[in-house]
Amino acid sequence: MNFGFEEEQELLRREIRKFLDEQCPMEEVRRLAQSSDGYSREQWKQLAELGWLGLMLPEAYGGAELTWVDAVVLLEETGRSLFPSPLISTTLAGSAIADLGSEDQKGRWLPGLADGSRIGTIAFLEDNDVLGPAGIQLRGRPRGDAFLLSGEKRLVADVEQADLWLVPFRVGDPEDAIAIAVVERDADGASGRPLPSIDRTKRTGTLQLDEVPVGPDALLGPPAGASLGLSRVLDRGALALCAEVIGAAEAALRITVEFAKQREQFGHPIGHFQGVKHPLAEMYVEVESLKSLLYYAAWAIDEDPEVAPAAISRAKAYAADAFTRIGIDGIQLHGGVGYTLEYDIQLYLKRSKWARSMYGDADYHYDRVARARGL
Amino acid sequence: MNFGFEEEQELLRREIRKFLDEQCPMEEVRRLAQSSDGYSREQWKQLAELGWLGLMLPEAYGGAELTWVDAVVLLEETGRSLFPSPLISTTLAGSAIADLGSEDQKGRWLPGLADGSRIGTIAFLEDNDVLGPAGIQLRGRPRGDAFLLSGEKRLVADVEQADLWLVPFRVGDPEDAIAIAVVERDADGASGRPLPSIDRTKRTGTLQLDEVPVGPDALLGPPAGASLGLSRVLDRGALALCAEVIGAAEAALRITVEFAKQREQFGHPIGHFQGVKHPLAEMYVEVESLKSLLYYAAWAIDEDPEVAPAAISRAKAYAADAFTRIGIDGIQLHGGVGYTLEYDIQLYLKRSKWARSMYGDADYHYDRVARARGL
Amino acid sequence: MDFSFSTEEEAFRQEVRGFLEENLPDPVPTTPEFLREWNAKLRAKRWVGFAWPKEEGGGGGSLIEQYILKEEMSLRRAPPLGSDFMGLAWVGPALIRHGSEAQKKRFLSDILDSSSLWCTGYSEPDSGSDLASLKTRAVRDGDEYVVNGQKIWTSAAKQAKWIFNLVRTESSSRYGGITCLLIPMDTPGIEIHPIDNLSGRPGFNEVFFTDVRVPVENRLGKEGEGWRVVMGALANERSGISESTEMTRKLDSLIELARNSRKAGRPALEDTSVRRELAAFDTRIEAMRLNGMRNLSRQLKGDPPSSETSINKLLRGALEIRMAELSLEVLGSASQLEGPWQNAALSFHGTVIGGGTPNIQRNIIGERILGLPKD
Amino acid sequence: MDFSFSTEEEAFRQEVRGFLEENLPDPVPTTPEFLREWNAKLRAKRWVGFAWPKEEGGGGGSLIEQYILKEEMSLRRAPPLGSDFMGLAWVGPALIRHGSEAQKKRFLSDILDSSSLWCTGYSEPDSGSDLASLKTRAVRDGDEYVVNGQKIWTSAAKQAKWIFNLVRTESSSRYGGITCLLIPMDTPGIEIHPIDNLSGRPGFNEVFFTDVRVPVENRLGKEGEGWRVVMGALANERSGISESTEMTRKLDSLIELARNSRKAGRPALEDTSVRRELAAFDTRIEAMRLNGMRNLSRQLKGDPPSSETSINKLLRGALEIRMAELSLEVLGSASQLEGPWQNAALSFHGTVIGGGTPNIQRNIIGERILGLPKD
Repeated sequence: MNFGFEEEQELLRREIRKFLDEQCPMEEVRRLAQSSDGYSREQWKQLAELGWLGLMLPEAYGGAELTWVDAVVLLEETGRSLFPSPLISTTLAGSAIADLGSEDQKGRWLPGLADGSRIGTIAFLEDNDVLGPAGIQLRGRPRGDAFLLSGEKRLVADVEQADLWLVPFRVGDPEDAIAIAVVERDADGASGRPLPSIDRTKRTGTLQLDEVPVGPDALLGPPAGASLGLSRVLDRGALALCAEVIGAAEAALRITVEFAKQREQFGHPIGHFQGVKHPLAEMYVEVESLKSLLYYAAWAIDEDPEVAPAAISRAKAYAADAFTRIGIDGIQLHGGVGYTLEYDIQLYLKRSKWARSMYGDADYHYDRVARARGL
Repeated sequence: MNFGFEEEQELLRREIRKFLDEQCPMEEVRRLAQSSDGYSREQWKQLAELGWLGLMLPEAYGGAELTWVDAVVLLEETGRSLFPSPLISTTLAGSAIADLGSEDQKGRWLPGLADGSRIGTIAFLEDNDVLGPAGIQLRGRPRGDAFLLSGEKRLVADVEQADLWLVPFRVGDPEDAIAIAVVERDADGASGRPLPSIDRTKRTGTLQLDEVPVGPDALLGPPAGASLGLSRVLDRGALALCAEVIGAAEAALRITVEFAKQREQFGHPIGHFQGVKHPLAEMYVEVESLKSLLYYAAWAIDEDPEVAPAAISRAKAYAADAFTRIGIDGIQLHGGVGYTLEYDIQLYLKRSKWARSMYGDADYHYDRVARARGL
Repeated sequence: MDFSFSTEEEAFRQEVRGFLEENLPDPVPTTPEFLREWNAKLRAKRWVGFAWPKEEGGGGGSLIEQYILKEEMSLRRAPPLGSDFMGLAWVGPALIRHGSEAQKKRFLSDILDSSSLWCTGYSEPDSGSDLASLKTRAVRDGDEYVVNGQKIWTSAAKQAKWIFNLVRTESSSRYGGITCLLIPMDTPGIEIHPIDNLSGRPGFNEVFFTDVRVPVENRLGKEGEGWRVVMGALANERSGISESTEMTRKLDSLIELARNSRKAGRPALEDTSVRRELAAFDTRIEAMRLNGMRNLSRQLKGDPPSSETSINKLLRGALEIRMAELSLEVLGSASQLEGPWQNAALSFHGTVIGGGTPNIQRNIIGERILGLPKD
Repeated sequence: MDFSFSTEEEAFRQEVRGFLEENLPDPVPTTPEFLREWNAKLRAKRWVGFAWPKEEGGGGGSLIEQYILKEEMSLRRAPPLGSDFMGLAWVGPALIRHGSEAQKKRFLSDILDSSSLWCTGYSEPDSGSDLASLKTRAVRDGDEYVVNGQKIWTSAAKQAKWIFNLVRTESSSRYGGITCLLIPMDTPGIEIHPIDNLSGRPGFNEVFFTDVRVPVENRLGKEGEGWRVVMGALANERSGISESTEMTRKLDSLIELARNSRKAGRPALEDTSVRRELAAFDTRIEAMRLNGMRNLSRQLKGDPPSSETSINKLLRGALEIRMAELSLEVLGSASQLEGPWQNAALSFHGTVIGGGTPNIQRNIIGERILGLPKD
């Protein structure tokens, strides 16, 4: 038993930290947040060279074949830096293809995702805003052995940046009659339209589909067989997001603690007052507890998949509430300056607002925990 | 416009305060709480002589014909002292008879309630624990122009002390087909069985009815016509309870503030630390806000009855949450000694637990506010 | 207790309504021409500076009529009573109490005519909520003061013609060394730097003073009396009632949002916890309104204004945060996008952050009202 | 990261299960005879003092086996491992580190045999959470100390044979002036007064010392080393995992209560907010369990124990309060009566009140972990 990271993982963390500190300090984050691409192609290439884009992909397709625990290490650090990039989206797309795709499909798409030449994402939300298979109402209209897809997918992460859109759609009435198509950027009738995100370090938008044909070679697994795969990719999305939340929340805590040590009022650093000290202590409690919940969930994905969904839901529900509170308290404890563009705390507040509902909000995940508990 | 008490009301408050300080200091409260009667017959007689039992009853029947705002003054003070007595129950019973009863009935019962010779109460809860007309499932079985009542009423305040039980029962299927009977203590088949209350200064128990006959002269108003009357008496119960909550919550705050000024830790009175000072400030905010909500509701009963139900529900919902928190924070701020029988704060904690659900809990009343708001 | 209005007061309300009916189009225009005309009409009725003494050009109105006027204006969403907000709120009241005849003559009618625009110089970079720690120095040099230092969080500094500025004329006394100067914003040596708020829009400003020379006749009150000058103005009518009207409008919009949004596939308003939360908001806003009326009543009786407004500030602060959070919850995944609700959730109200942080309000209540020792 | 157990550890778990299967009837008997037998069997297996060194009579077990042992015992609701709770938790570990050979010989085997019973003298009336402010004096007189003073919150003082007592031997040094004495409870001059808790049942005790003479050989550690002696024992295995097992049991009962209660006429478990609250409890308890496992892992790696247990204390404190409140909500009006749930809601757990109040834990985290200045 060892509930901690291995030495190699600590090493990985130091490498990532070094890369981000050197390549993407906060000024660079701010610059990228205002850029039209929303990320740096140069940095993206470097990530690929360092092997971090295909971290969990099979070696045969250019990956490093590591585990979700390793991914957590990577994402904690990108979250800590608010590193702007389509990393989570691409990781999810790759993991779904590796899970569900044929050898042929893997050979077609995975190397490009691993070597940084292609970006992927998954378009899982529709107008009803219901997460998971039940929310997929877009129906594939059969034509021969292919389907035609028409409709709109909402709040698709990195929709404009992506070269591959994974598009779940409905092929029948039973809740689990779901297929997932891989739609390439240049497909006729498919187009991504960006929308301004509340957190400019995270890009999003709408995917428009107008009679887009998807043949059998574009479907991951047999038609009507991707329901479980969709649930799984959403779980992994929640996990990846929580890993970034840990890093971001810890950073928000750290900069607020530093501020509280320096800022003086009524003759004392404000961190001397319990009205400031105690909320900071509570933030610490929440960050540490979230780490425990999430590390266990990451371990479970690879080692005890049956408990993974509930473990992930616990982490995401807890993360949503905790990070929301950390964002608000962090900026409140900064006083007026937290309100200005100059201080970094506001960037973390925006991230907390974005992360609240992404891959399911607290209510959604607590409902899942309740079901898992037999309630 | 004057949102404050009149000079006569301030005078009334001083008189009540003087009476309670002299007749029922905390040692006496503790003694009565352990007694079998649960209150002092001697003090009850004095209350009658001072005119406080029939405060709002018509002068013709021995009352003082004052308003609910005056009643609030009285009950704030009894609440502050945790004065053990069937005052609220008797006030409600009297007010229901004055509202709904015939001249004959008023003449029969009101003078006894006003002069302290009889105690009244209302038995409004059944096994389903649903407040109001919809919860009344006990059906009167017609026999001639009378009804036979069989069943059980739960959590009847002062059930054993009372000489008159007001018993709402069902006479038909429509939700509002409710009658209220006045059952006298010596009626055949009726008996009150006390149960240990969490707050020994408040008595409660079960009313057992076994083929109890109630004739037309025992019914308040026409049969099937008392639904509105029942709702109204429950509203007034909630109002009366909130008035006591204000006094009790203010006392809990006061003794905790005194404790925080005296108790030293780490070289300071603990009230010096924001971790103690700030929860006390929040308690103050809640007590003052509850006062505003309740005073307005009391005024509305007499002067603007249409807005009264929502105003009362706002007060009771707020009171339930606020007093719960004040009870918990009060005892927590006392540290270990709050846990002992010796300090008074635990008596207020017990009152807060008792008051939570009495006359409807926060959920019940917020649901009513939502309906009043058209939600 | 009496919530009704006298015949004269009711007549005044009708007058205000009639005026609004006649002069305020729906929707309310926002053109400069309309606002100019509107201000002129209000001025003609002496409704700008409504409660200022008649001999100073004000309306000489009573507090209660002022309440009626503000309530009616707010209900119709009328523009503010006069456009020189800081002039009306701070400068005018201070001039009336402490100004020389020459100063009053020079400034008051411009404020009332909405032809001036004042800003205020209170906060400094290192003072935060601790206003009395200000460091901007003014040194007497013949008939002039020479001012050096920096102010922060100054609204409308770019547009303002004058600044109502607190400076330190003596360093040994914390409160006693502060003096109030009235300074034209075009005086050489004044520089203004806008501060971008977290949405990237300029909001507040920094104002730098370098050897700014101010004639002694521009001093308001005596040297070292600046704190009294400001606190006197602060104690002006501040019942906080109009704040509750503002919050009611926010709640109305939030209810509309919940009515038109879907949560997990169902209308958000059907979610029990959403409805209860909205009812709890309604209750707290009603508490704010009634707290304000109790304050007003105390002022009408001539009680000196105390720290009661801290209560509503704390209620409002908590409400602003909780209401913003509920709006995001109701928006669901769309909360990831920019939008009016989302931006509101980022732009904290002044009661939550900045000058009057909740912790300061809690200290005020704890120390001034409850008498707890200072931290 | 690895949550699996080695073959030897799994074998040990099987051994424990087999033992329980064979020796622990269901339901677990509570007779003194059974407990005596049970303790003898545990002792024979060296499971009492499981992680104590073998040469001191302990089991010499690993932390991880100890975790397995405690987990299995807790799951089967077995009685504690040995009955001299304070002896095992405090006195033994302190003796092993600081005791003379004679002291170890005299006390250790009695503790392991469950034939002794220790109580502890830490808190004093004026010390509260500030243990180091203790005032009970011990003055050296030849070969004896003469002890005068008072302890409070001492459990089992009436039954205990010995007290592990902290006294002040020097007043100038706060921590350095404290000494640890082992005193027979039947020494002349010791008086015990039970403290009634708020339910009217005796719980803790006050212990008075008047000229109590203690031989110098009963001093544990050097003079002035008492603080180190106690803190060393405190740093013993305290992962807090078994606390989470206890909380899981409480949650199970609460879920049963919700399953069998009706709220506003419907099963309470069907109320969305009740279900989500239960899921949130489940999540926080899981966080406690996993926090405990992370602590354990750190200890296994040899990291010195730090203040991590404060995290679980804060989580537990908040949970105890919220779970008690939910139980009352679910009980509905029956919460007005005495009963096990209601009494539990009055009897706060030690993490909520008393020695380790949440504010102290927040200070510990804020100051020792986050490095904020002391208040």
